[in-house]
Amino acid sequence: MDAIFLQILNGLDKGGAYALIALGLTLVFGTLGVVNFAHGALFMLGAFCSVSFYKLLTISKQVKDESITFFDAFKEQPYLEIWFGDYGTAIIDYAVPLSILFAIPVMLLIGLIMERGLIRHFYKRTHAEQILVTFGLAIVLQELIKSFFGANPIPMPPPDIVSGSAPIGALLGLSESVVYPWWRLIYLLFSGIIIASVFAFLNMTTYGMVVRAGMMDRETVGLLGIDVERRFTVVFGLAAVVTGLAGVMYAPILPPDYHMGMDFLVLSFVVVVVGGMGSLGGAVAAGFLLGILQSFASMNEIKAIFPGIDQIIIYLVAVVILLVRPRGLLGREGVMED
Amino acid sequence: MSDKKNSEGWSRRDVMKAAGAFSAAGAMPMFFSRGAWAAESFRNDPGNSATVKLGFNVPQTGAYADEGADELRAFKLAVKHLNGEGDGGLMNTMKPLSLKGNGILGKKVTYVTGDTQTKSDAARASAKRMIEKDGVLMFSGGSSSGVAIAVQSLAQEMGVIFMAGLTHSNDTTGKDKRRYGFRHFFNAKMSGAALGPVLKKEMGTERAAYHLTADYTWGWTQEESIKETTEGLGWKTVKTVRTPVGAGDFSQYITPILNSGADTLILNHYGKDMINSLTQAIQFGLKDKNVNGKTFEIIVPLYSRLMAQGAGKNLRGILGTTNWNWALKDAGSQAFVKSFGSEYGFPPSQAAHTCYVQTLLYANACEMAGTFYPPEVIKQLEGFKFDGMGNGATEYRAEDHQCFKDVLVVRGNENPTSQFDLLEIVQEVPRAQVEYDAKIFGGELGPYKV
Amino acid sequence: MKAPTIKNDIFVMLIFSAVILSMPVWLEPLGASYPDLLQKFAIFGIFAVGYNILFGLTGYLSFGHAAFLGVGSYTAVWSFKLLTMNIFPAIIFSVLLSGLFALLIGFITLRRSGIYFSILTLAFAQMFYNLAYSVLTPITNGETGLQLARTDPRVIDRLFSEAGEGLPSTDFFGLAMSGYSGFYVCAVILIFAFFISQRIFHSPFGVKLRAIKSNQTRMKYTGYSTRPYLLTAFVISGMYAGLAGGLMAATDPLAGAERMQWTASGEVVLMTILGGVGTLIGPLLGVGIIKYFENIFSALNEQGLHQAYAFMPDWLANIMVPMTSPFVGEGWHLTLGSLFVLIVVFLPGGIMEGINMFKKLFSKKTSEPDFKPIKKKTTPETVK
Amino acid sequence: MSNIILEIDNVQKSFGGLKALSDLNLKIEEGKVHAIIGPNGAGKSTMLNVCIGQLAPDSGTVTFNGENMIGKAPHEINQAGISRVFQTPEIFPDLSLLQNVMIPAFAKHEGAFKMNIFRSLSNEHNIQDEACQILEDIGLIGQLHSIAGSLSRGDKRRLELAMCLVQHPKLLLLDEPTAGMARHDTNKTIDLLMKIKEGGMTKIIIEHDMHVVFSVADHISVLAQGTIIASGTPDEIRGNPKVQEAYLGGAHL
Repeated sequence: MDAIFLQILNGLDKGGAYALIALGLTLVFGTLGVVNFAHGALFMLGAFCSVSFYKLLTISKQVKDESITFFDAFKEQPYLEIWFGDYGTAIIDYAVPLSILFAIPVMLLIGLIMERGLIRHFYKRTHAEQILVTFGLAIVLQELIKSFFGANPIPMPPPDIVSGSAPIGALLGLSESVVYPWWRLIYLLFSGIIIASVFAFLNMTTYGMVVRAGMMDRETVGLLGIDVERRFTVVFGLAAVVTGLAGVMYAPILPPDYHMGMDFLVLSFVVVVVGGMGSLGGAVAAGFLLGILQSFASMNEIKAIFPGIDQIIIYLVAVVILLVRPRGLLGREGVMED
Repeated sequence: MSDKKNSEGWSRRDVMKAAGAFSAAGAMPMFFSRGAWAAESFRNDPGNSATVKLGFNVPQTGAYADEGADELRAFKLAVKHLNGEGDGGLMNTMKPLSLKGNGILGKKVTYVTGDTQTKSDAARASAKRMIEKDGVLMFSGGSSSGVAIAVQSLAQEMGVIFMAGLTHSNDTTGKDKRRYGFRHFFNAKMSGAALGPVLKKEMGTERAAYHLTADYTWGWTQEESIKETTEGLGWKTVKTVRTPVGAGDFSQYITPILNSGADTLILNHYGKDMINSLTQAIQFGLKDKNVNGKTFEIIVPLYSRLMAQGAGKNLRGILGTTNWNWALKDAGSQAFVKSFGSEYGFPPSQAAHTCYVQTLLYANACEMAGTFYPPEVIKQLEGFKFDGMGNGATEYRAEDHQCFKDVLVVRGNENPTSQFDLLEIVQEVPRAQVEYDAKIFGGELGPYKV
Repeated sequence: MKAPTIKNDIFVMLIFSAVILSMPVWLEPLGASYPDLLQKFAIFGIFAVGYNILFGLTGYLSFGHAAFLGVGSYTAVWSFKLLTMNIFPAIIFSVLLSGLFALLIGFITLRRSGIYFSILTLAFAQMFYNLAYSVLTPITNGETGLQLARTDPRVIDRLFSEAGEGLPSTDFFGLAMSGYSGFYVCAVILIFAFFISQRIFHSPFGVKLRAIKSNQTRMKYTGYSTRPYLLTAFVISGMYAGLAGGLMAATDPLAGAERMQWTASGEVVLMTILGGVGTLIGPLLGVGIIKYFENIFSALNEQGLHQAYAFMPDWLANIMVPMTSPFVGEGWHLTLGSLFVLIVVFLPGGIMEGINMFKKLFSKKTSEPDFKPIKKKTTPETVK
Repeated sequence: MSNIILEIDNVQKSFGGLKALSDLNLKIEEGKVHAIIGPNGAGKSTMLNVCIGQLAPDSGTVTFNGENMIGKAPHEINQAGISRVFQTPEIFPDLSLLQNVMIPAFAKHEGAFKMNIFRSLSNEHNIQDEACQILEDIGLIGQLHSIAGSLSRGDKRRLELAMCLVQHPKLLLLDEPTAGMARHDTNKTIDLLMKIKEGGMTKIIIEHDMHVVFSVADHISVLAQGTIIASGTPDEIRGNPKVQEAYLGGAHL
């Protein structure tokens, strides 16, 4: 019972991450019709926003370790700590959540530059060419990150106060051993908030409604004299921000490295397609569904019956869903079917 | 590029030969083209050339790119020292030493590099380029066991010696050992043997261990070796769980540990997998847990700098083993850290160390043999005993081409004095304790002449 | 869009054969004339040519063809282990088994089109890869890859001779598969594979596949059952992939799981698009570029750059080396990525498009057929 | 009375709550040109879609040449002898005009699937000649090797007509063949339709342009709100008050 409860939490947590990543991808798919292989790179860039921000905060005074003579080894103390004492320490401690403020403008800018500079010239081109250009872009971006930060993962600790686990077992009347990391709970809450805000933006603002109408029928909206192009640039920026934030908040769970975007790329495509092309609700539903199924498939009891099921569950579910429902969970006819 | 004329003539001749062979093939179905080189002629014989070429095949892209870059630095340094440039590094401390600082057998050493991408196919393609195009006499490097085993069998096929880089699987010098492959690095079996007494001392004999194991051959051999050790101490093994390589999020494998009754977690993961699983396990509060009246402990049997940097503070207080560490105080280690540190401005990793030592050992064996002819060089390396290379008295065991030397048991440093001070040495486990019978893993080396 | 005549096709085949067979000569100045890379050019050439029959003609973007390549490789190695080191049966089995797998997977995945099809193929390939890497280790030898062992049964070989001391090596009725002879075997098979592809492209079947790509709805209302056409193309391209996989194992008897990963499927997609989707020669150009970068560019280091710039005055070389070194060696990915972007921005339709534009600039003969031997520039060197 | 080639019997089709076809009954005589007219949204295109298997009706049958067509796949219906010209031209935009016409000709000669991988397209002289003949008839022979996607809208429609004609279908369905065409093009199309009329092919034509309808039709049926409200010769229809009401009332209310 406890085990199942924990696996559901794991599934929700994974699902939150999957859904957040897929949300941006499906926005770009649905509105712009672009197969964006650089989407994973946006996630990676988001995570590196927090890394850069952390590095900025921890620019340090270096005190040479005199016992080492062959090269310069330093004991480092961040200037923030030197100047502001405990306040400085606290600021550094909260680097990851604070870097959200840093990541929003940065990711928006990256998104806008990508769309204006490259992607928008490919709206009318074939999917094959979109794949080639975005894949090339993804490689270039990750190589740039590699040349600045190296190939190693970089540890990004969450704030001290939430670095441990929440005793939810005790709170909910389950066993004492049921604990769950605070940061993962925060991530789940965070993904819920972001998903809700994106939906609110698209459903409650006129701007969003135009975008949604554009997803349905681009030509008609264009004929109404609305500058669809410009709105779509904003959509791309929005997708970049959402995906980037998913990356920022994921950094304490998965220490960022330059290749993490590629690792998530396939997964995000599977989630989007299982959800149904161009369907935001579908992407969210599929994200949570796949997350939960993956968690359950990893349980020892299940693996004992189907060895290796945890390695293929996502793909297996994708195959089954696509065969039963031609356009994924909530996809519309005619989107990306040719 | 320098001997362009030469290589062009070479390939033309070969083209003709191959074309002739092709037209003859129909007529002579039982024509065998094997055994083309006899005792005195061998592949890539430098002959009268004034230089010899070595191949350094390291991961330059992918997850181990940083480790590969460090290996490459060490190789370049080794080449420098072999050619008598720089401060000579370990050539000052190595015993017995046949090298003279004038290259190898009087020929200046040059090198070529390649990218393994940490993929067997790419690594073999890169090695083949070095052998077929660049004409290397020996190649080295690498950062994973799958790649090491794949290129080691290529070395045997091609008749070119491979001095393995970082590879920790028992299979490399066990069931997949090859006559043309040599490993200086230690292996999972030795990690287990070295950890045993330390675990007994620090954690007692009544523990219940839970294994998370990367689901591929290296992970399995390590799980097996560690299990053997811990069960020998009297520990229980609660469960061994296989996790997919590159899983990223391990939460679904970690939560079952909470309730399992285990009080020790053993992470048979390497690289990114280990960084992620350890980071996440600590977020789940495993290290703060108290089970069966004991503090919960996590063990990472194989450490590397890459992992120490990536896991950051999460590593503190966690036990593991390494092949070598720059903080060692013996003369060999100091000499190497000195030349590496003054060249590049930071200390070498264990991957760099093993690659450097391997290059020197190969060159030394050539000097001892007085020839580059691989079977003779191999015979010199087999059973070669040496000292002063940073791990104490060492022997290249003839039966399986595994180096036997002291193994370091280390712990993530609780209170580092500098950015490089990540691991503290708990114990240098003497060589006698980690030795085992070469027969237990089976496999066969294969012939000297190919 | 005049259909190329038979005469024209034969001419193209002759030029093509001459260019392929003379590769060891004209690739020499580029530093790419060594057996392994030549073999890889030919083998990936087969893979890409076959892939193009599916993607280029029908427009169905499969992200799972590496799975068939892997199946071909494993089959071939098992044939070496169990039967004989002669590659002939190994290749036959590789093609047949991968064809069978393609039939099964194609039958399921072709029920969907567009991105849904792509993801279905991707899902199958990833399942193959993940299982081969771990659970199926008894068959695939997991991460290390399936290798030969001296003690393998090799029943057919055992009928003729005793097991030798070392590992046996692969051959084609006595012709060694390593070195240049291995390349020539692969090259002849590539020429044959290209010939079949050319026949398909210029057959009624091929034009029907293109019609499916152009407008599948119309095809249905024109009296065609499109699924069998697609399935045939899928199986043919799967068999090509199996052939390539078999040859890969034949030239280098080790089959690793990672050649089935999605990135490996992605590579052939990129090769095809880079060269020019749906053109006969384009995919081969894509193969050439990507493999060249992977093997030659990745091996350049500062030492090599200095040599390459030897013709320049020293001061210029000293500027050029630091400027270019981030793009070679470990930076080869960066160069490749930039190249993808540049090519697709400036040459929609891939390199073939660029070559066609170039041709139009310099010749007035606009009535030429589409599919031209584009390696013509090299012919002066290749003709004896 | 001559042979009935197509019989639509009690066909119903609704989309959600909207009834597109209700109790549709229609008989088409062999060899005649049968025009269907009716206000927008009367269900004309839906009717054609049901005939070619694009839509499955909720109930009712469509009998062609004595055979029930319901449940058959579109390609089977085409192979049985029904070809259709769509409202928006459905051609192969990436192929040449010649190939556009050769493909339906192949379908006629070779059936729904044939794996002729090793025959060369340039050796298919019979099919080529046939295709060229049709293209000549239709006046596009000059652009034989152009890419179909580059044609004007009017030419695309003519090309599509050629693609149908080359199959010598027993029944040709034309969905507004002149919609959006200039007067000049319309006249050309009328001429063409008159020319095929002499060939004895049965046709159903949906058309808004009464000029076209009355020029080519032998028989006219009027469809309104998913059902036939009148049927007869052009002269009978012209004088039918119900038709006038449906048209004038339906169109302007």
